[in-house]
Amino acid sequence: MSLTPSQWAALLPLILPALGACLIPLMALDKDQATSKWIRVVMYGTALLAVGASFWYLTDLWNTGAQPSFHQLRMDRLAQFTGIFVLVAAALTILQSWDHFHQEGWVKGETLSLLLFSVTGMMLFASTSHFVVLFLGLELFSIPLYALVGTVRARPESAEGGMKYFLTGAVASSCFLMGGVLIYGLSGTLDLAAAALTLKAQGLALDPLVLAGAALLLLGFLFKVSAVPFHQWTPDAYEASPHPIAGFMSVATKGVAFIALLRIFPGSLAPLGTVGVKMQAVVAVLAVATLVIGNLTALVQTNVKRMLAYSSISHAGYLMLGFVAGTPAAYDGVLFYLVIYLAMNMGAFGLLTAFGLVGEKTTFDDLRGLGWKRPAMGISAAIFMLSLAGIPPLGGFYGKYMIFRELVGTGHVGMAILGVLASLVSAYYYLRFLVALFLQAPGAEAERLASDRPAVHAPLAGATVLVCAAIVLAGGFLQTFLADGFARRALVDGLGLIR
Amino acid sequence: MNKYYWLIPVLPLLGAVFNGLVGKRAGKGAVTIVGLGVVLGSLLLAISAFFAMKGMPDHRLVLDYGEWMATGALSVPFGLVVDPLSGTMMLVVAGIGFLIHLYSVGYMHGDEGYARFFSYMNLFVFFMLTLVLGSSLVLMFVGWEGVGLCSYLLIGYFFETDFAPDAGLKAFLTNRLGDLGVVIGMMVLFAAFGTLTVSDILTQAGHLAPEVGFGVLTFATLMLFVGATGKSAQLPLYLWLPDAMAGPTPVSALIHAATMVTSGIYMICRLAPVFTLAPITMDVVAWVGAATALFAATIGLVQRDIKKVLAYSTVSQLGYMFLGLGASGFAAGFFHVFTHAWFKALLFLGAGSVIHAMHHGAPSAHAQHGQEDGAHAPSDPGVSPEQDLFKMGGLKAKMPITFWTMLIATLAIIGFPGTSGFASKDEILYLAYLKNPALWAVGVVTACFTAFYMLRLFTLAFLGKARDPHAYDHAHESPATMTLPLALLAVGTVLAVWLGWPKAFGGDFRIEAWLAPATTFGQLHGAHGEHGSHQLAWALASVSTLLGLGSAAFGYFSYKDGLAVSAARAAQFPFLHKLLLNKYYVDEGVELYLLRPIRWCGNVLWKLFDVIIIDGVGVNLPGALARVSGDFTALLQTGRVRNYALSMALGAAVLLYVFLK
Amino acid sequence: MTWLNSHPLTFLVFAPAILGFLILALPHALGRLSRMLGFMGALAFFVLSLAWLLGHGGGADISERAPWFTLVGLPVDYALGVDGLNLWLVILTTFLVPLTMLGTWDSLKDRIGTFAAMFLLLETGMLGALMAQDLFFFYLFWEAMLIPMYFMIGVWGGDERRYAANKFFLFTLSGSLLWLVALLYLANKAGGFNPAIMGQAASALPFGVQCWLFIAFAVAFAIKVPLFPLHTWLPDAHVQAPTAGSVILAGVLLKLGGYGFIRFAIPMFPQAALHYAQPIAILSVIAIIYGALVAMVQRDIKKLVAYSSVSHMGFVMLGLASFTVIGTQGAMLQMLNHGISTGALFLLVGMLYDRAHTRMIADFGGVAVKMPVFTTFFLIVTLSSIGLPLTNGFVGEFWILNGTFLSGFSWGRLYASIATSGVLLGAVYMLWMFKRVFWGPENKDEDSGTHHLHTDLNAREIAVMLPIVVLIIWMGVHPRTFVAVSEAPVTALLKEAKAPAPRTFVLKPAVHEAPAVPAAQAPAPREGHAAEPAAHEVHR
Amino acid sequence: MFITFALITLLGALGMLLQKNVIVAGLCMVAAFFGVAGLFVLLANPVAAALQIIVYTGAIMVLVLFVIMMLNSHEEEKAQTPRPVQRWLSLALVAALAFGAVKLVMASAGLKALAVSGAAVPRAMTLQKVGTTLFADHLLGFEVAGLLLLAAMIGAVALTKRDL
Amino acid sequence: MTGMDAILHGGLQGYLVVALLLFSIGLATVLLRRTLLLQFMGVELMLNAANVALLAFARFRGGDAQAMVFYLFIIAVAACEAAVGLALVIGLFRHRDTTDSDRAASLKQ
Repeated sequence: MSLTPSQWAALLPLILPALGACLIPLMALDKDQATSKWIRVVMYGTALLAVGASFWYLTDLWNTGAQPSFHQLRMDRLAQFTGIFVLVAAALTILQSWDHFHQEGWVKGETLSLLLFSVTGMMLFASTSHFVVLFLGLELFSIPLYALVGTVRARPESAEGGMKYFLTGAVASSCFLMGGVLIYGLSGTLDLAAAALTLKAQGLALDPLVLAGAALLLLGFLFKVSAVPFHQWTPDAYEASPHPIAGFMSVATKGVAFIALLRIFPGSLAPLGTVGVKMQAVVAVLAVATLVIGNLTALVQTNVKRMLAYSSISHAGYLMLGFVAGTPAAYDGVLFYLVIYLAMNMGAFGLLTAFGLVGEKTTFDDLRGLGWKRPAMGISAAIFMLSLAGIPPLGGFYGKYMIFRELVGTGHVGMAILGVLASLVSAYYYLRFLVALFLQAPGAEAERLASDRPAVHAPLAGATVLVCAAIVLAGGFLQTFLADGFARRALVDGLGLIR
Repeated sequence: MNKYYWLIPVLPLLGAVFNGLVGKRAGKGAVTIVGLGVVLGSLLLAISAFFAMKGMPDHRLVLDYGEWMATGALSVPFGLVVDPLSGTMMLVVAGIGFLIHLYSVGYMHGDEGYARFFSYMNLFVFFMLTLVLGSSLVLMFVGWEGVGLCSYLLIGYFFETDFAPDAGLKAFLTNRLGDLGVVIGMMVLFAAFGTLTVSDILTQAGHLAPEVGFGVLTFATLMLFVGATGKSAQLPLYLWLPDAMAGPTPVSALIHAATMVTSGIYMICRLAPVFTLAPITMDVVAWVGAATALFAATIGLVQRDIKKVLAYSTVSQLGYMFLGLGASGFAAGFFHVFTHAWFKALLFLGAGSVIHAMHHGAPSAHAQHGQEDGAHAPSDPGVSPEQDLFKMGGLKAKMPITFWTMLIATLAIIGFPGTSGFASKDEILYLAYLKNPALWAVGVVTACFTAFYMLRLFTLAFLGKARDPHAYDHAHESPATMTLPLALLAVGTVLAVWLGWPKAFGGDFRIEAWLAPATTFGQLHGAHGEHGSHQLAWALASVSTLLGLGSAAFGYFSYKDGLAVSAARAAQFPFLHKLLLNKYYVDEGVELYLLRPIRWCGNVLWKLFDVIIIDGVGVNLPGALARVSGDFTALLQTGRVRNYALSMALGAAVLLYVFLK
Repeated sequence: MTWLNSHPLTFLVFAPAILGFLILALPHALGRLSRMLGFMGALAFFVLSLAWLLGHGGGADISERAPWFTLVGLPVDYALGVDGLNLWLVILTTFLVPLTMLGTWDSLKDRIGTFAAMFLLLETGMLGALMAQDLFFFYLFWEAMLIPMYFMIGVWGGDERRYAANKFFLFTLSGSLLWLVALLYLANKAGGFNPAIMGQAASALPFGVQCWLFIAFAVAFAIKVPLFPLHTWLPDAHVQAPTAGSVILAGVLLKLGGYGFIRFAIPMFPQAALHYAQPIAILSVIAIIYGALVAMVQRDIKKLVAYSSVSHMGFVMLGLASFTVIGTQGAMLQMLNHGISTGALFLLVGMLYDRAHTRMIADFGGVAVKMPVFTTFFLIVTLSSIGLPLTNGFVGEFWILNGTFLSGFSWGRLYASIATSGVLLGAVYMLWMFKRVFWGPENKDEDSGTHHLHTDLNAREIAVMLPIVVLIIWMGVHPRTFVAVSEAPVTALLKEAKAPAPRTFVLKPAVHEAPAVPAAQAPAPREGHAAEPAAHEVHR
Repeated sequence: MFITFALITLLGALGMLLQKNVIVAGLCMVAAFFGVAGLFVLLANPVAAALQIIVYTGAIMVLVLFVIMMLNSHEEEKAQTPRPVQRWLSLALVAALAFGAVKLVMASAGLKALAVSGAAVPRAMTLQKVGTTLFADHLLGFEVAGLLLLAAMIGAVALTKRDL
Repeated sequence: MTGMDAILHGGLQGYLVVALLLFSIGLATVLLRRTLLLQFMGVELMLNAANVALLAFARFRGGDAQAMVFYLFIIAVAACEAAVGLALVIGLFRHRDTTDSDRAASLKQ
């Protein structure tokens, strides 16, 4: 069978990481991979190469403006955006995991392979409106993540976290599947965009089964973005997983799910007008719950990873507010926010690796005084935390600004006020991070332990942190480029959403 | 010459700056030269300005030096005005000021803070001259507050003691309380006249009808009078003045007797046409003055501290002046200011000379005044030994110059016929009688008390025999720098009468005509003194003088043989004696019923309102609530995956409900 | 050079930050060099600001405006400007930064380089906020300022620094976040962040909406001022902050609140501002008296000064609420005064603390014996703080009180009279503290603060205080230097806002022999008469 | 016939839900899967029925039962604490869901129309048709499914490999 | 056929009811049982319910082969889930010696 160049073009960005994912386990067959450095170098090199090649190819596509497709896969601008987004996250994760697994004292090639599978699945998930592919993509990125979360064999919590993630995830994807099936049943097609048109043509837009189907679909997305009340796996899974993986999950899963939600609900299902309205209503309610519960619970965490998990929940709330506003500009804001969020969260999790925190030693107390020992990391941490809190002139502020602006513009002033109050609360726990880093001296016990341990050596993680900090800063000063040149074009060319 | 007149106030300022900045390093000689020199220069310039003013057709010399604070409709220039009123006052300030500076050279010679002292004194002269010469109320207020500041600094001059800082603080704050009145008064006047320049206000005031009832001007003038009560130590703001005696004696003479404390009277004279428009205020002024005069005089009857006696006497005499003003006798009131300046300064300097003499043993003035808090006085802890009248006696022999000058001053203050004190006091009493005989009666009683306590003071200090032989043995006449001013002041006391011998006794009371351009500002309000007759004046004067002399005699005989007679009398009226001795317990009352509640209030506001209500309920409570609710929401995260699934199922139910609704 | 000639403001705003980042990049070991670099830089910025802003005729408007970016349909301008309203505040800022650096040269032992860097970053924030002529731009700086200040308090502060820093940060943030919502709302209506356009858009809104928007603006600014009852972050922040932080906090940051009112809140919502003038005035009067009463009972000198700030800034707000030229000009001047005087007080307290390691009033007594020069400076600054005539404090307070008394509002006279008591209370707490600390017998206690005082001010500290003293006198003797430029904009602004005309008293001329009606109660004719209906209109 | 298979399916499922013994519950599950296979036959889809039995019953359920045996967890462990809220809330929710489901089905007009129109065109699913569709239209899905299986395999290996 | 008839006599509605009930039972298993393996089977049941619905729709759509292909993929997904899920259960059992999900609750709050 032969493929046309255009089809190759659509497939290649997925094939490259998939190929890497297939190759790496072969290298991992060697038993001594933990000790022989060159194997590790080759494995990580392969993974980076796969990611890098895909990234390079996607940017090339982006620059040429081509939007090829292969069967149900549509490698349009939005998909390219997603691909770039995910690949950057993956590259950062790979770099961080080199150091992290070294600190933890074990290396498994399989983790890289699973990561790449997941990357492939994510790109697929956000690049189609066909339900079959959508579902397969969802599973292709979820199943490796279940395994990744549970992969830290040394820690009892790891398998527990993986199990929780798996079970809730499986329930959610079953619901998602049921929803898709219902819509298929009434429309007769598995392509959601076509289904919406058919249903509208047949006057079935308000059929209860269709609405139920849409609701179940939405549930699938909301689970992945960890919106309340589908959020409870998040802190457990993050705490259980290795730091880079937690970062990757927090960023990529959420980002991809939001983009897919964008593609499906305001995109494909747009002809079913009611569905969109109801989606906004539900999302509005749940966004409130998400903001409140996410922020309040984050307030009382002592473990940094759990704090970051709840913070990621609350950020899902802000992003959902973009959907509540539901204007093209708001979606633009969502995409922009995601870009910054990628940098902020990958950076924040990368910090844990860069500071050499391993295992369960990820409480605020373990961070004390580290900001002064590692000034570059400290400054980056300040950038991330303040940006997460939405303090100008950092990137995080602009994301919130765009979303809140649309929210206010569409008359949701109350929601906007809630949103800003939520960021006020969030500022407290983000500051706590900085308090620990800069304003508190390490305890005597910690000092003693630190002197026993070898010095932390995490150059790659440190580098990723700096890159992330640079992106966050760039988000604050090149906001137009990111929002208009990147996010907006993805929306315009990919979804045709902006006029 | 005109273009140098700005130096009249500024020269002392320069002196103050010099003495303050480099005085200590420059040495005492330089300080003395500069400190005295600037005041002398100022005095000479003032004399020149005075005659320049006399040469002007309307007796007004207006000097303008540009805008100070102007914005919007408000414009306050740096302007000086020399007219008969300010000119006279200027001369008094510069003249007596110079004498007292001269006196201080001797008095303060041993003090470490010599330069600092002269710096403050120069600064005081600067501010006092600004007060006197300022063309607008605001500039007057500059001096007004500035002399308060200097008073504060000089009272607290012996800052390393316990008592002096307290007294300084009390003086400043009481003055500030009065100053609030001035500020409010100025605001009202500005709102009423649209200007704060005195001449403009007076011009406008000339076209107005007197207020019947309580009007704007009544309010404004009352507020200004509040300021005057503060500065001139009238009821109820007199409290600071007796305490102010904690400062060095020259300070008491210059600031707390001759000049600063009379600025309240000066201000009312300045604004006489406005005050005249407010009859209610005039009544208040008169009655407050009378009450103060009597009240302070009663306290003066029993004090042991020589300076305290003089302080209460000052308060009392200031009351007289206000009584005169209230009776529309602006010229009379001001004349008393003038005469009082001479004889009270003289009394204080004489007292200072006595104290100087009584002091023994300690070589430096520093240590000498360190004892002024009276910690060592065995018989009365409130009075330091060298100021204790009960320990003096018989000093006549030891210090003749002081004795004689003091005698002149005492005669003047008790209103011995023919003295300047008699002239000014009689005029006031006469006008008071015309206003209301009751006021006259109060004045006469006060005069009797005055005569009594002055003779008591004089007798105890100079006559009889020494009650503290040790101190007596060491007593000596003061140096020439101190006695010379005494002599000059005595001359002034005697000659002052020339300016205002009452018409009833064949004089011309020329000061009235002399001041008329300033006090009436060309209008004809308040042309008093024509209602009565010379017979009435004679009768009144005879009564008061006879009573006064009788009291004086009573005072002399009571104390000429020591303390026994008075002690017996005190035992006869223990309650009254104690009440007077403790100054009617006013200080204690203020502390108990005013200051403590305010501090309590501050504490309550702070601890209850700030810390508990705003910070606790308003700020920390939401934070705590957020944390508590965070603890609660964290409980939802049970760790059991079934619960997670349940919450998802609930979410699903919500989703389905909303979609299917 | 050509770039500099056309972009002086850009340079002034961002050069400190660039220098700050450079210093931040220097190794830790070069702390002393960093500090010197920071100081020299700040000094240079001060000189440049003087040269550029006062250079050509003193107070001609300078501005830079260019479209910056457009996000979600709202254009944001890169707009910096210096005009009569902010000229002197800008110079105050550039002046205080090097001065404070010099004044606290040795107070900190740790991480001095980083501190200098934070200081410079803060300077950028402050200058940017002062100069920004676009509300979005303003907001950016407004918030960005928090960050360096947070670290200054949190890292170099006292024992409770973490609480204080967090409180400062969150308190301020809470107001500005709500303000952001209002800002966005209005920007949506106006289609941009240009204050003029936003003002126009606001005037088209229903009055109720205008009021809400004004409240949002006012609360954000009032927290910064801080206006009672939003002031409680201030004492904590001041007490815990290092000296330099306190100086800048009092000297500049608080000013931004008042400046925000006069630059944005009042011109943009004149009707609402007039409507809420009375509540603001009430709070101001309460702040004046309350701050003073609470200051009176403080045991910590720094806390006392902090509460005195509340009281002094109450005067500023009262002047603004009076809606008269005199009052507003007084407020403008009082902001500068407060910056100088209270900044100086904090510097002095810092100098004392550096020597004695305590700030408790009770630990002192008789300091004047040990440190006469210091005492002199402290006294002068104290006198300025209590508003003695011929010092700066008097002019500002006098104008504010007069302006309020003259105010076209019916409450003006009463509030002005009540507020006058603040002048007394100010003297009470300051001089009482002065007496207890500096006067009286020397405190001989081994543990006392006085016992630890060994040296008087050195040349560096005197060099810091001298310019302050000169300014105190200069501002008191020739205030026109500092407020002449703002007179025209303030007058125009009040005219634009349709402020009620001043209420004056009318006196009975002598020719009319009618029974006198107390003029205080008589309806005021002249301009005052026209003002009455206007006031009613506002109070509908 | 439909009722029979439907009942087998549902009762089997219910049995799994209610049975204390885990192995018995697993066997109930097998019964339910058989019932589903029967339903598939009724739906004229023998291919699916066969796959259902081969893959689900033959592979997945055997795997599950194998794991049950391996982990020796025949009986459900005793609950540490009773969780009435969880239990009753779940029951209520599930009951509401089931009830709602029936109502939903009854209420759906589209479904009714489809039932009518669809009954008219009975057509068996043939393997050929499936194959054609699979490789013509769903080539992408096919590839992805392959990747997915590989990923799951690697994941399972990563999770259970002993020496790490 | 209308209403209950359709459900009882093998109409489309009947299949859907069975599917949805199966789905509910599956969910109930996850919610009510504590044994991880049973919960896992509940998930499988939910997937199966979707299968039933899918193929029922396919039948009434005239034997839509698309659905059949999808069914194949779902089975594959189910198999994958089984592999990873069971591996996780085994991994958990190794550490905790339990398959009770309530006892594996050390990550919380």
